[in-house]
Amino acid sequence: MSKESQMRAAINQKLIEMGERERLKELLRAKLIECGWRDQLKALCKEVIKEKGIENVTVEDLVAGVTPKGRALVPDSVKKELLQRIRAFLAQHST
Amino acid sequence: MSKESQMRAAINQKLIEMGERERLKELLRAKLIECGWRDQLKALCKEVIKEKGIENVTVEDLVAGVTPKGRALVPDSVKKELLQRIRAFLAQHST
Amino acid sequence: EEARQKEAFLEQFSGELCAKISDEVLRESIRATAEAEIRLALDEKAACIARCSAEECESIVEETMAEEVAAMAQEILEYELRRIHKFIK
Repeated sequence: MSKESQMRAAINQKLIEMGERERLKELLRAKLIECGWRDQLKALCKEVIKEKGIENVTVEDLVAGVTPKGRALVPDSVKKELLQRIRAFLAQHST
Repeated sequence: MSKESQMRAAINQKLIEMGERERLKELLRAKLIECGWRDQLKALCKEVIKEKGIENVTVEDLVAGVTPKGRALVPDSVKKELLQRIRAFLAQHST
Repeated sequence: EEARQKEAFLEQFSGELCAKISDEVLRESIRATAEAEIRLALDEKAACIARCSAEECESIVEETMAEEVAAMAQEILEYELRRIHKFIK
């Protein structure tokens, strides 16, 4: 395992152990609602269903169909805020 | 003040006044780089840091850890060249 | 005799000066190198933490988004199906 992989694993473990990873996910969910991402994605899902017909769409199809756009629609500002919070957490809990 | 002390003081003053002391130090610094001593020292430092972990090493620790090996690694040819240059200067200016 | 004494003195003085200058230069060089290597190691560690944090952030975004999309797709499909069944009835 490289030094970098070790550090990555250690960071991940610390975030999980202290419950911060779950808190970050909660924060992200809230931000995705707040910024309108959830509404945009819902509209996308409806569009796909309408286009293909409800009888021809499975959950998997729908997920595969909207995921790339969903990924692109996450605002940079939200990612930035999340990254800053991770950095602050690590700075506070570094050994 | 004994005659010898007077001579010492006079030579030391001349070495400084004529800039030769600083030139001798410069010469040694250049030789240490040229002969690879500096790179060896860097490698030694890296080894100690890797072994102990950067969070567990202070500059003082590192200096103490690498000094004996660092001193031993200076090639005799470099010391000899410095000595010869000192002798030549003294022969020329000790009258 | 005087010339011999002077020569002996110069020989001794040269050796002492050589040792003194070597000591000063080695001391300075070792400290400078140690300081530089510690700075470098600290910078490398900071850069590594920054990269790992960015990767962790990406992974959290990806994981959360995947969960959200899956839940949303399921919910919307179920809703639409219920709506159609109601309509047929």
